Amino acid sequence: MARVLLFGRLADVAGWREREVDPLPDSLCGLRDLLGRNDPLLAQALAGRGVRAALDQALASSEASLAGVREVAFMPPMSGG
Amino acid sequence: MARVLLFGRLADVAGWREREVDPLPDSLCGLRDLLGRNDPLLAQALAGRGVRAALDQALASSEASLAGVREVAFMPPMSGG
Amino acid sequence: MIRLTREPFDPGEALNAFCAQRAATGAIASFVGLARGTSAKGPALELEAYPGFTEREIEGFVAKAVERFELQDAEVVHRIGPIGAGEAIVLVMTAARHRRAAFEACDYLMDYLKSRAPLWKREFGPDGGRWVEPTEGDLADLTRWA
Amino acid sequence: MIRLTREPFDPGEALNAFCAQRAATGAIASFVGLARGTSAKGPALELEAYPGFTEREIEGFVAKAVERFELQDAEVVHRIGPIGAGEAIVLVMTAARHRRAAFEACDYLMDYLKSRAPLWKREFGPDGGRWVEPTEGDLADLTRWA
Repeated sequence: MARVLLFGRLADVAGWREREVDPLPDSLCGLRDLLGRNDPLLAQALAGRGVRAALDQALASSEASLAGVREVAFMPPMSGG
Repeated sequence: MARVLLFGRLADVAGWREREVDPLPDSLCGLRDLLGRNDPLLAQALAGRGVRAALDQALASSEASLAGVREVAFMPPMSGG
Repeated sequence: MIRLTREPFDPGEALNAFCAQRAATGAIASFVGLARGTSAKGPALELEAYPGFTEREIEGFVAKAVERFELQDAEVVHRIGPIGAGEAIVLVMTAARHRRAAFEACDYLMDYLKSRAPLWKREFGPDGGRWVEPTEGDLADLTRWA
Repeated sequence: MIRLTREPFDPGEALNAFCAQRAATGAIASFVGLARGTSAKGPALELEAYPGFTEREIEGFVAKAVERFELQDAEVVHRIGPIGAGEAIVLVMTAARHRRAAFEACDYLMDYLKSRAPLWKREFGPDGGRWVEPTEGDLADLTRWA
């Protein structure tokens, strides 16, 4: 089980910002597929250019394993300042 | 007659900052020569690299005429900030 | 070196504190980003952070800037949450022995914050909110430091 | 746009005043030059100006920077007379719609003040006073804007 967080535009598209996912798929790809299964707009947004993921608050590649992970964050392109 | 001003290092070398000169020579060159006549160190300093002159508070070339000028300033290389 | 705040902050007060007691510092560069005016009522924009992660990522980047530009110090203050028109969004300050390093590091940190720091900005206009993404210009700016 | 002062000034207060009421401004860059520590007693340095001429020359240069970088505003505060260690010597602030112009104009104005503004700086060390002239680096900096 893990907490999934969406930020910025992704949360607006999904209509939620935080959700428990149980059981957690084995990989980040699998989690993306699961989250987008009933929400084609979110699926599209998660596949968008510049979307990055963090696993337990560390940036991860899209092929990363989710074994033992407690928190997954999906982050659209960043813009501060 | 005109007021002659020296700034920065030039005033230190000359031992004065301000002096009335009467009669005023015709040209800036002539004034330089006059000021340096009895003060070889000032003569050398006035001929130094980067020394500029202002006539009545406007930057002037070294050949400028002094006709009608009331204030002449000699300025060594500038450094603010 | 990094402070996120939901409340308005005072850039001048922060600058004076940063300037204080620096016997070896000659140069302090700083940058203030202000929320531009808007025709809509309410906040001009809103910034979202990923609490914990955002601070650590920025902190790590500030440390990289300190090393790269041999800074004596650097500090970032960043608003999060809703921000009114005219209010300061961000303040970056860099201290160095000479001005070139201070300027370049401040510029570098702003380029980073604009397109690489985990912050998400929504601007409110007459037509509602719009999430801002780094512009082509912001991305081109980043390549200056590669 | 230019203020010469014999008294210490407060950079933070000046920055806040400069930031106030700018609905169209997104970016404010600034630079503070501080007098470095010295082992001698008394002031760390002393700045001489040519009253009237100095203000007009700097004012003219600030106007050039405003035009060249399409600034919304720019301001220079410069100390003259004796200055103690740790005190602010100069503050330059530039306001623009975007950060690149604000940064570049601030950098440009500082390069100018270091080697082209009618000011003469004497630093006091253990061996007494020494008139400062622009370094090779200062002159090289100037060529960046030619």
